[in-house]
Amino acid sequence: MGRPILNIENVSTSFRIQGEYHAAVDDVSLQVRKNEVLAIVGESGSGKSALALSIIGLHNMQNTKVEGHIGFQDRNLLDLSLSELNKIRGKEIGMIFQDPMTALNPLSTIGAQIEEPMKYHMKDMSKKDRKLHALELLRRVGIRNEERVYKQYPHELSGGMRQRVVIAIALACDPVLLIADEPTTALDVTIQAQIMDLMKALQSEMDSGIILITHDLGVVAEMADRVAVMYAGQIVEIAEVTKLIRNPLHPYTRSLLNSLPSHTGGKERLHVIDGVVPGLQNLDRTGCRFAPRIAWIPESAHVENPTLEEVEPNHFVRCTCYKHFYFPEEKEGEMNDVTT
Amino acid sequence: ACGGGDDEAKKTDKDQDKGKGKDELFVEDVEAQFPQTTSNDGEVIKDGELTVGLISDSPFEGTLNKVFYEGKPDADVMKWFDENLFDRDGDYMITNTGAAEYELSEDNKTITIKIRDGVNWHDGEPVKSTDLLYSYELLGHPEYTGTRYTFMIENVEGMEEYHNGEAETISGIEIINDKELTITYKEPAPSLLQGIWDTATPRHYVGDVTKGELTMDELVSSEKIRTSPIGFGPYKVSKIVPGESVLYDRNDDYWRGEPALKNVVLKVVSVASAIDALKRGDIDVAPELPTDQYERMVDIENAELLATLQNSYTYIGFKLGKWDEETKQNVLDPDAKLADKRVRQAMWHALNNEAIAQKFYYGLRTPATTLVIPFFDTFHDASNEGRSYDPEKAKELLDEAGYVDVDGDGFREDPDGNEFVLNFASMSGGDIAEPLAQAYIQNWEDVGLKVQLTNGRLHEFNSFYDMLEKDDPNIDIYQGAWGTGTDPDPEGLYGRTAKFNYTRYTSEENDKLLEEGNSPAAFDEDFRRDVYNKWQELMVEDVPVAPTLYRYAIHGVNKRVANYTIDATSDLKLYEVGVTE
Amino acid sequence: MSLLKVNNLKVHYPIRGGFFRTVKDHVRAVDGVSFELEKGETYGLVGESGCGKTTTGRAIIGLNSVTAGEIIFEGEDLASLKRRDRRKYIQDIQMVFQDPYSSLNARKNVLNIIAEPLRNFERLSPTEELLRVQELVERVGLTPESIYKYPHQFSGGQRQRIGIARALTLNPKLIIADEPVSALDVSVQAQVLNFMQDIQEEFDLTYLFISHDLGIVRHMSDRLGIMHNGRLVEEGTRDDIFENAQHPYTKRLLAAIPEMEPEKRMDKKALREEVNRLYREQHDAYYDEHGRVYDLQPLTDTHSVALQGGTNK
Amino acid sequence: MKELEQQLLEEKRELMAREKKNNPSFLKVVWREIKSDKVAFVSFILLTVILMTAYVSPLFIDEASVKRVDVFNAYNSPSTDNWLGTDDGGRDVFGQLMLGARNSFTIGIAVTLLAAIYGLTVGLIAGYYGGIVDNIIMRIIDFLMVLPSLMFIIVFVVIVPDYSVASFIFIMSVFSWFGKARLIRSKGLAERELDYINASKTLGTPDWKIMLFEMFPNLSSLVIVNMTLTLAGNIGLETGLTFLGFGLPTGTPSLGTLIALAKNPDVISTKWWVWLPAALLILVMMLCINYVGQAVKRASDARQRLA
Amino acid sequence: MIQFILRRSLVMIPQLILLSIIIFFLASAMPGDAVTGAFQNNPNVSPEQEEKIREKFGLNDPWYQQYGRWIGKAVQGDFGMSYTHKQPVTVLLKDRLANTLLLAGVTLIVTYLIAIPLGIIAGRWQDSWADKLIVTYNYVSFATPMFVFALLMLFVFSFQLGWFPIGGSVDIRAESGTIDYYMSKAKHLVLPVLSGALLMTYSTIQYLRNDIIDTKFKDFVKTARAKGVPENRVYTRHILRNSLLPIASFLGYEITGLIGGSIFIETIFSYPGLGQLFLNSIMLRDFQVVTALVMISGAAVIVGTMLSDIILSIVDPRIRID
Ligand SMILES: Nc1ncnc2c1ncn2[C@@H]1O[C@H](COP(=O)(O)OP(=O)(O)OP(=O)(O)O)[C@@H](O)[C@H]1O
Ligand SMILES: Nc1ncnc2c1ncn2[C@@H]1O[C@H](COP(=O)(O)OP(=O)(O)OP(=O)(O)O)[C@@H](O)[C@H]1O
Ligand SMILES: [Mg+2]
Ligand SMILES: [Mg+2]
Repeated sequence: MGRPILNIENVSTSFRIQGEYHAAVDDVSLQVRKNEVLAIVGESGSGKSALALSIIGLHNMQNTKVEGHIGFQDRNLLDLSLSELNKIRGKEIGMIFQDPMTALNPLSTIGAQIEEPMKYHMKDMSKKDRKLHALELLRRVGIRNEERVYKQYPHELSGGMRQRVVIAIALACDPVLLIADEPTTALDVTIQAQIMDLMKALQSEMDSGIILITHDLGVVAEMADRVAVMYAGQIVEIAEVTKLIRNPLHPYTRSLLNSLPSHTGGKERLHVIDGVVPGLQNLDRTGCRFAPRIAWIPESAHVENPTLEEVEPNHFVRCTCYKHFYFPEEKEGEMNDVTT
Repeated sequence: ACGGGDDEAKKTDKDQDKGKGKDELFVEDVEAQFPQTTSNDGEVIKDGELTVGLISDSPFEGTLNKVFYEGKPDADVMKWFDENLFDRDGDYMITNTGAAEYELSEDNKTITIKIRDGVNWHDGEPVKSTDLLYSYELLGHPEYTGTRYTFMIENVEGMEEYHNGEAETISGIEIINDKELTITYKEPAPSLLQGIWDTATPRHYVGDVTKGELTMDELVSSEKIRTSPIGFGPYKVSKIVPGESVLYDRNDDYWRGEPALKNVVLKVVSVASAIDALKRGDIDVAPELPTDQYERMVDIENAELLATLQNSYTYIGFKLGKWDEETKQNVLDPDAKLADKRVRQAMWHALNNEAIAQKFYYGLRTPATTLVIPFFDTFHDASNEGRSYDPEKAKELLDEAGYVDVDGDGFREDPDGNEFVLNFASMSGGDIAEPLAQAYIQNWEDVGLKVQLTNGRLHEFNSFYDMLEKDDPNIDIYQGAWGTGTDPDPEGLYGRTAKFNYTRYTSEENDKLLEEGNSPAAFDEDFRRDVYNKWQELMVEDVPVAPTLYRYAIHGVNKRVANYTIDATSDLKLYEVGVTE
Repeated sequence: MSLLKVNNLKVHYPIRGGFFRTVKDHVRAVDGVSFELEKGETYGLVGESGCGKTTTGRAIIGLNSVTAGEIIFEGEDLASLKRRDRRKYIQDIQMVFQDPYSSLNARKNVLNIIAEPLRNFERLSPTEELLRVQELVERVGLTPESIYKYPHQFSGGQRQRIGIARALTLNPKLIIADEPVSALDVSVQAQVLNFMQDIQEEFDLTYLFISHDLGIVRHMSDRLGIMHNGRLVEEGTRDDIFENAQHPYTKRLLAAIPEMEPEKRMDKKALREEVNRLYREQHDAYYDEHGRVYDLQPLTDTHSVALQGGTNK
Repeated sequence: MKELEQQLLEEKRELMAREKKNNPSFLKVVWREIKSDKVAFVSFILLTVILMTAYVSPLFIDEASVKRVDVFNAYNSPSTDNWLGTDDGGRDVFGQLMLGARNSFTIGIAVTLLAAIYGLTVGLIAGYYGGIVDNIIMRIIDFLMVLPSLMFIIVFVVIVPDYSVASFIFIMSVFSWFGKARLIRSKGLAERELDYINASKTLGTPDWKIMLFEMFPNLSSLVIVNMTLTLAGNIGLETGLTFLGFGLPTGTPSLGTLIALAKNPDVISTKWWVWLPAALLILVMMLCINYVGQAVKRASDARQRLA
Repeated sequence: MIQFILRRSLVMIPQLILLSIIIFFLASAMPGDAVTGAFQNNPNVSPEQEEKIREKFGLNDPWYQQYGRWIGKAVQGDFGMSYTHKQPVTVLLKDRLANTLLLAGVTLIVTYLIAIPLGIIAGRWQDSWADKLIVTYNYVSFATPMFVFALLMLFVFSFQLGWFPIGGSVDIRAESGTIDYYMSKAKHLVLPVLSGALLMTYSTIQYLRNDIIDTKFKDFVKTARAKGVPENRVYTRHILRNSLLPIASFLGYEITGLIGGSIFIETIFSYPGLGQLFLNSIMLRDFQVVTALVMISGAAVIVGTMLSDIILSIVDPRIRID
């Protein structure tokens, strides 16, 4: 594990809804190290994208407020002016968006879109060099007929190809940090596997850090070094991937893992997490935020102001309720007490 | 003026206090207040230039030939480069002072026309008798589709045969030599002296249709008529921007002498901008300024206003019968709603034309009295006062005729006690049209007659005449206007066989007077005047139509312009118009 | 006799082009697919995006017109029926749609949504209707008062259940479920899948379960068909496919399932590369010169694979 | 049974009421949106005031006397008798302004509504059926869009036998639905791909019912937005026609008639009271409708809402 | 491309034929004909002569017969004679068409020159004071009747200030072909063009603004920003090009507006063009001209939409025409 390249401290991101600000990311602290893939998992609406956009400063600032400290290369990204930020975006931090269908400008050629970040960040590059580099990038992301693709338009490519192009754009200037917001969700199983393999291969080539946002635990298991589980704007558990999958502690993490059909194989019943992720406006911001969805364990199991506690080296969990958690279909006595 | 009721009177009084300014504008006596000739008596400078406005909301069409043109704007363009062969006097009778002289035969059937020497087309060719003949040949040509194959043309001997393609030539026109010809008419008519066709067409220049050099269609659309026409008038066309402007050069070879100006520019100016263009000096002459903007004319400092009577009048017509297609005659319908002439008389008396002339037109229109308009100075009976505004008289007449209000709704019923509603058709167009129609309806309402607009709306020009022509049963009364031309003979509008006699009024007395008015005896002016006085009287008695307004045209002329006149009796000629600075 | 027998089904979409926009070619979305569904079983239809799964489902229920082939439902060939005559089968075949957001009319409340088929086929008094709907709503695990709520007030899983309730109103025999959970979060997926299994027994339903997620299909289906390019490449029981896949395409699909053991991820990657290599190498043995899949050849009673040697219709 | 029914119905009513509160109708949302936008709110109030005045004041205005021509009082400048002076026929401009605002607004609304009905019918059919039906309808609409509508309106105004406000409205509306139909059709085409339409089809709902009760409600906010925005345009519509001489039938006071008097330069320069108030009134009404329309538009799109 | 143009042109033919049939039918429904008006001012012509001319022009025949004759000639490029102008319609239209094309063309260009920058500013700085100002201008321009505005322009800039001529298309003294001539033409164009353009910006500004606001939040714009593209470039390279597409697709219908507007503008500025001609021809029932004009404007709209399709296909790689 390398040194931290991104240091997120107490970041909160709030959106203005009907005149009032509501935090979608609530006091999140994280570190991303060199050479590491940090996965952020969680259900839809848990604040993953909001966090990612806060890092790269892409929120519509008219109704968004980002507070806290995002340390990157000794600077707080939140203090930078737009033009300073623009020097970092695309060069030091690359971003991959979820939907490759909409992430590319329909009117520009693939080549032009890949070269664009070079134009602004590597000003001494000649036109020819840029093209060579773009072709090189296309090859690197596994596109074989790169000369042709270079001249093509996004609509002429399949989803998987486009996602490769999006990745190529993010890699254009060899970023130190790569943020991938659900890079495979919109893709087919086979394509997803290809993209996962591609990213893994790329990561071993580069020594950058990657933030991988996803809700698919399978992808996490295949890709991540460390995993942060987010629920309702907070990180509820964070650990190395093996540890997290082998020994998940937080009830939310365990429920997620348990509801995967591929996990169980047969036709038996799957675990169901009651209720839904609360919306920003009707989120109860006191106590354990997951408590309403595990109503069968006693109130007393939760602490009042749960914080992330390091229960094992490098394994952090929020709230103490995990000590009392058992699945309702299991009998109370059989609850697997991992902490002991 | 006086109001119909007490309310009205009060209102009027009040109004007069505050509306002083406007009342001062009112023109009491147009003739006295406005000259007909410019007053500038300075020395005309040599090689001056004059800009003339052509006040029109549409471009001129550019059919620059008297035989073929349709729109008045084209006539305004032609007048600077082409002339009629004859000059005319105050009664629009031909004289012998123009480019040609005439002599009438004993039986008044044949006229001998002799073109002066030295009258040359702009290309230097002399104007020949065959050029005049050519106009006749074109007018009567079977292929001719214009509107000038009039009674005066038809009346030429042999014209009908020629027109129907039965004869090669017009037997009634005889070329005596290059400069002289005679025209013989089927019937002698005094209208001849006003209505004779006397413009020539440069046969050598435009090409000869009768010899098959070109077809009629080719002739009409020829450049030689549209963009480079010639005439023998004081100025030559130098350049035309189609539809919008014309540049004329002096015609040094003009037969009357050297024209005063070096150039004349004529350009189309929209009605809305006319007054300002005159004020700004963009144009020196603005013929026919819009009278409804009189308020803005009075304070023009750099220009003088001239006024003259126009040869047209407006009237209210009463539908009295039908056109019989079989006999080609107008037939009275004894059951027509307005068959009782007392009702018609009453309706005329009810019209407050004085107020309308004053308030809508600032006195630039005057209440009409008879159907021979004062434009025809000699034949208009100035002593006949027509039927002036007199609502009391109108009510009396209606009572007398048995039209009284029996059911107390404020409107009169007919003698049988049935509801009496009249449908009034009026044309749209112009700002005033709508309030004017309303004003008339109210005038009639004031004497207890219920009148409503036909189909509840004003009618656009074509629809209006279409309905009139077809004797649409939805029209009982209508407001129309006639242009009289320069011939006082009203036969074409009020005769038994005149299709334009939209009221379909006929009477034997009328037939008799109209015939007499254009009989050989009428070559005697006194006789003719007498007949027309009687006819005017008859019309005031029978009231097939109630003439409403005579119109004045206002010309604005820059003060630097001299010798400009709109006076028909004046000796000043167009070529003398000049500028003094 | 099987409940549904699809026989050499073809659905082609025309491609227009040229001067007069005439039909130039066809997209062979479904190009000769045959399978049977026994009463009470769940048949999974798997394949990558665009392989024609949805089109097959839509053709069976009549949303797409059939180019050729037979759809024999309880002995009647639906494909040859006129639209009006199909109406009486509408009650027996119902569909659950992929996107729980767009499949419910946002302007209607749950009562009106669920009662829609009732109003089309049965004349019930408002009270009867209300009772029926309430019963159904309760059956799918929603509170009775939710019938006056609007779709946007429900979570994705709840909405999907409303969609299922609507499909159940007419007591259908066959339900075509087109990716019923792929738009849902993992946690919610489980809800719906469990529920679908529950009602299958209760209502004696037959499912045609369409999905591209092998994990889910494995969880749900008794038998599976793997589709590729509009045709079936392999068909068999769950074990046939998952334990003994034959066709390289099937193998590729299986290899794409993410590995849940982080330690084995490198092995998995290697396996994928291996499978891909195989797929490329064996391509000609399993696809004809036009890249078309061969006809299915039975391997065992339950297991068939598309192999060279079958007649290519 | 009876009791049960009674009970159920009662329950139903109660629940409905509760849910209604939780589910604000589109109108409520619009109102909220208007309230939260100052400009829109002021516009709304102003518009209400204008319309109230325009619709209520005719009850106090003697229409006949306003329409009565009084040649002696033509073009009086504003005074205590005639707040806004008189027009060419000596008629009170203020009275005409009020009657005119009412007429113009009524006509604008009627034209908008009629056009919306035609547009909706055609657009829904084309959008719902798609394919060949859509193709044919769109070819027809393409053709209709080629028609120079101003020219055609003029022709129709001339030939219609009994010209009245009703026929004016009809003629105008006949030429103003093409765009709407296209709009609805394109949204309809998108909508028809959505599964709730497919669901209805598989549930055996007849096509017309799907169009009317499924598709239409989902397009309604679009229609409402489009209508508010075109309403503004339609109010100004007759002005131009009146200028050309093809406006409303005689004796129907309208804002257009007053404004068209301005074609006389005399009126435009020295008699401002004849045309300017009407022009300003149209301007203000259109501005208000537009600002309110913007709020309506925002209300229809949750992403843009301010409130 | 060529195929596309050919196909669209072929489609145009039945459209134009249908259009002409409708015109003929409507013409027959209108009261009066060309002859009625012409003779109304001439009571000295016998009704027989009037009838004869009507006969000659075939005006008494049923409309479909008249149409048959007309279409027969029209396919040979002969659109008949204008009754009022006494010349072939084709000749008559030539001058006017050139004038109108100039006026309309320049107006369209100026409209875009005004509208596009304003639309961009309003969309980019949404809710700023500049945006509010532009939006207000937009509504005002939408609400202002064109003829009132044109008259006011004429009043202020011609009558009061005397900067521009009061009407016409060119000074008669300017020698055709000289610089003076073109200057004069330009000077005559200023007011009519501005009167039209300043009011016609409405839809362009409106659409551009809305589209920019929409596009601003699209994913590919986010991608561009994430690349570190400076804000100005994000607008010029990414947002604007996408937002101009709908504007291009409205080109055809913008032409309809121009044609309608020309009627007002040409009347007020005494500009001899087609708009005026149309109005007069309707009044005088000169249907040969009316038909030709409607066909021209129809064709203009069709060509306009075709043009916008071609532009779109060039700008937007997703659209292919063949
Ligand atoms: N621009 C915004 N304005 C208001 N609320 C927002 C905005 N963007 C996101 N939210 C809300 O913030 C919360 C977190 O959203 P976010 O997009 O970060 O979720 P996510 O974890 O990325 O979910 P998904 O898996 O669906 O992408 C959600 O409740 C969402 O509704
Ligand atoms: N209306 C249509 N017109 C033309 N082609 C179509 C149409 N609908 C579908 N297709 C094509 O038919 C093929 C099969 O589509 P289908 O939707 O059945 O695939 P699918 O397997 O359900 O994919 P997905 O998993 O993405 O839903 C695809 O190539 C698709 O592009
Ligand atoms: Mg997200
Ligand atoms: Mg599908």
